[in-house]
Amino acid sequence: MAKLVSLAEGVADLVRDGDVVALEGFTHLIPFAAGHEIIRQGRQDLTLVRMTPDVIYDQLIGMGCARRLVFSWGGNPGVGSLHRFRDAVQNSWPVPLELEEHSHAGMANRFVAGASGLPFAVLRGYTGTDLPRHTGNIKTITCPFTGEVLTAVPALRPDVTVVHAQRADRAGNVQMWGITGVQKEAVLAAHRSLVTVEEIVDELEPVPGQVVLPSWAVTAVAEVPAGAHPSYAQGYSVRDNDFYVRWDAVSRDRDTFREWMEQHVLKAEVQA
Amino acid sequence: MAKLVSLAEGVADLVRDGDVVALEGFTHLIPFAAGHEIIRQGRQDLTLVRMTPDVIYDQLIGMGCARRLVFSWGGNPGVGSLHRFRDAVQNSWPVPLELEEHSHAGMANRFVAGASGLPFAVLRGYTGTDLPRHTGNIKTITCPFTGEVLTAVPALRPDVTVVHAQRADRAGNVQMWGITGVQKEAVLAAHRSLVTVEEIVDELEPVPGQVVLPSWAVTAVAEVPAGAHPSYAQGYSVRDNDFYVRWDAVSRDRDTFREWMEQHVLKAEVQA
Amino acid sequence: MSAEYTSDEMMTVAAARQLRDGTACFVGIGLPSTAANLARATHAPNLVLIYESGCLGAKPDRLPLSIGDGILADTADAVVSVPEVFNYWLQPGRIDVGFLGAAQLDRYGNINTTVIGGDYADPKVRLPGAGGAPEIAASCGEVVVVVRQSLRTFIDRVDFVTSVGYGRGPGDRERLGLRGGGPRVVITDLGVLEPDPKTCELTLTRLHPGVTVEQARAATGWDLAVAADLAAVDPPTEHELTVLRALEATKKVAAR
Amino acid sequence: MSAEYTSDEMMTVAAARQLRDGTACFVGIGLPSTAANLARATHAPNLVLIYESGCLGAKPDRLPLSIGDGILADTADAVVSVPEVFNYWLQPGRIDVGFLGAAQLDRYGNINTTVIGGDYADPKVRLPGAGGAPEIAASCGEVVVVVRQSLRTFIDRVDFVTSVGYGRGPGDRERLGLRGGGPRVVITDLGVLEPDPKTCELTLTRLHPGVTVEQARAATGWDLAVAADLAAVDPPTEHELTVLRALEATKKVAAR
Repeated sequence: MAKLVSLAEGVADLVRDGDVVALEGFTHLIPFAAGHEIIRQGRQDLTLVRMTPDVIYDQLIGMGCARRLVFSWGGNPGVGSLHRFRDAVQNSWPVPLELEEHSHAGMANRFVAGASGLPFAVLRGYTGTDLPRHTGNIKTITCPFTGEVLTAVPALRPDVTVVHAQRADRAGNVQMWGITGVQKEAVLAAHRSLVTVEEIVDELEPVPGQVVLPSWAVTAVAEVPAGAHPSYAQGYSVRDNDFYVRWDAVSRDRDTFREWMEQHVLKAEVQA
Repeated sequence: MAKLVSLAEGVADLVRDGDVVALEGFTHLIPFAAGHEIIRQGRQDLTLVRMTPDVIYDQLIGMGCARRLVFSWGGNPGVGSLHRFRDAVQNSWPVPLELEEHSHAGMANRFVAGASGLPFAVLRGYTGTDLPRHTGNIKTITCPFTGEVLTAVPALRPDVTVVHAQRADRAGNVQMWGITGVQKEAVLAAHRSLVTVEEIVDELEPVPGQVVLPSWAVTAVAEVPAGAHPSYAQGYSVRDNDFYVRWDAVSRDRDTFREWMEQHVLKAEVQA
Repeated sequence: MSAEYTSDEMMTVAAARQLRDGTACFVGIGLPSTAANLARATHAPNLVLIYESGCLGAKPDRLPLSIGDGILADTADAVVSVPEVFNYWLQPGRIDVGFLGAAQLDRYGNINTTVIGGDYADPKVRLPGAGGAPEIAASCGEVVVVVRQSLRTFIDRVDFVTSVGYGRGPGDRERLGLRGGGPRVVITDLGVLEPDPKTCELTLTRLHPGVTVEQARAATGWDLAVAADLAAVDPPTEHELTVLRALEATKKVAAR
Repeated sequence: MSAEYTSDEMMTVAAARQLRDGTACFVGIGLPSTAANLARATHAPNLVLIYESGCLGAKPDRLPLSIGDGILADTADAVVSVPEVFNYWLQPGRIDVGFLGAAQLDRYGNINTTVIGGDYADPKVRLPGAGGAPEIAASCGEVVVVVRQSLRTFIDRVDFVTSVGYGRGPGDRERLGLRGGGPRVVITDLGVLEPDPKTCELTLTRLHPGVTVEQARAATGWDLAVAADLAAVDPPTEHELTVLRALEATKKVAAR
């Protein structure tokens, strides 16, 4: 059964130096507050995993938390590039960043394999692209019935997955809706999981399009209102699109970036 | 885009002698009315596919429509055995019935592979059982990353899948909820599909737990109120449990069975 | 003092007692479902019931009449697709206990629910088949079997291995790569059998009140091993019986 | 008479015209999303828009600001998981048209959105990467590319093949086992290119009003083939421009 914890406790207990960490979310429900807490607690040497690393990964990378990124699309959604990500790849600043690069279809299926307790997934993907030349773990597999050659990718099993959801009940059952991306699979694929939620309620009223993660499939739940800002939580908030545009300017320059992080993340009041 | 048709038209257009036909449903939403129409139209030589063949398959088999059954559990749910199915297997009455037998996990994954455009699926299944000795299309596959040996089953691609759902709108978008089993996968895996619905409405109001099949993924939709009876349609009807108990007695004897079918199916008034 | 009770009631109560509170249990229909719901209504209120129809955490207030009963969906924490229940929930080993019935059971806890007698292509009796059982037996943390004991069901070697117990003996599960622990206990209308830790052979470890070793032996198609410290099962408590009978009554009402 | 318009507006209008009513279109964000929504608001009201965030049949009444904009989920026929959109919807070839952008494009319609210059491990410019594009390019019935034409983007050989067009020429898609038809048309701010049926090489088939062949050649990093029957694109109609500008205005409002 999931434990109800504070965000600081949850990160302290579940995210460790050197871990493979997935903070998943697909534009919607990005776990920004949890990412900030990881930065405040000074985690290092992380392998960050995510289909769509965006601004929170730019921040984690720029603060030197990560040594490796496993991903399929790294950008500022609707705006452009991630400058801290670029600086790390192009100039090894502040530390070198290894890349393991896939397509969305490949990453999604790697999470599915992890969630399914299988060592690999099969898909039609990557064929003819230059990705397999640079990404070691893309292989072929032959159908034992038809002889057709398909692509195989290994399961993703993060040490810990962190996601944000709209609600949980006091027993720790988690409910999310709207665009839910690959979050269910990412939680089920992980050895441990931390879910931040907009609010903890007495009863989870069913909602169309909901995804429910039963308490016994989640390690810990923390109530963090607005924990997805500047991303959004459908039914609770709208996306702060201005923030994403402003981030482009903030993140271009190393000093501006450090100052911004100092002021808005490192010195931010931490929930007890 | 799905065509709105009558049940008789839908079956006449989409279900052909010799077809591989899946009438899917998991206790809930069993397409009984469509099965009856297939019997009335005298289809023969069908390969019937379903995870849980129950009373409607007992009827199709007893009326000689099928020459082959692909399945994982054939019984009268909550009651016991299927006597027409038994009679066909044990005594070839009224015609011999070939079996291709799987587990639920295997069948579900075969539909998933079919829906996914893959020739096969990988699972942990069947190992150590006697099923692979009698079912030819269960093979092993080796993980190209770990060397682990797993099980492979081929995709299921029915010629036509028939399911029952609660509602469709006038554009042919289909909505179902409650226990939805493997119906989405069965429809997406098939070359053609026929969906019977309790009612056709102007607008599909979202419902918690809903599965929506967009109109362009469905071939035809027929309005057939109570089309799942004696099974049920959550929100519309409850299961006629008495019927299932009575079926045990009706179906034990060949003559009683034929009389019952004559009276309740063959002579039933057909919707135009 | 306990009230009068039937051997089926004793069996169901003994089976229910096997389920620990807070665990997740993959429930087959029939006896397993009755026992699991009895456990939830008595000592294990937080038992998580999982049905192969896709209902996770079902909390029915009456006995479901089938594995796809609407009451399961209505009361579940989540209703998922059938592929999902097998792939995301059963296969990775998330379910603590698999709760199965059997048409035939052998000394190594292998289960047959496929065909009896003759050969596969021309059987004496055609049974419903595997359903979810092979993978439940393979992947759950452990398996609890509930089955009435008789020479018809307890046979030396099952006619068809639908679901693997301990195969042909020690080491077989590991060799096959099955990741769950296999049958931990078999509950019958006569008593309780558990696999011998060394031989994996099902051994009579407890008898229900009033049942003798001779009766158990007479209902077993192999030379039944009996534990040195053979114990007696506690009879059903008044509370267990009251709750069980109330549950059974809901079934009759629901069927109307 | 048409009103004044920009070359980007011409490009978007020309791209929108490529989408036939009643087809299903897998939409990338940016220019493709604008063009697809313009098509839906003009000649193709029943165009089915599919976004990789899992929104099937989205009907936004303003331009989405990202691929996961809430308006897409709010107006979709169904919102499915990301694994499902790729596995059940894209991979089996259910989507008629894939609508993609590009950072670099070569003469065979291969697309690069990964790295520019240097080598992969030490690139001159690190781009966002593949996203859904490789499988969109592989599995959709056909692909429409929208991209501004310049020596920076239209190069003889892309630095990295992120998404396959016609590979290195005729027969390559078949040899690779790609089941979709590949790039049917490339729409730029200068005109329209289509693959030569024999050589698969992108060939200039139409020019936007006021653009010359010389301008197109000067913006192309290979020796650009020009169709014998080179035609002119119709300028945007008043209606197309009005609707496009109204859509763009909603984007600015939504961003506040």
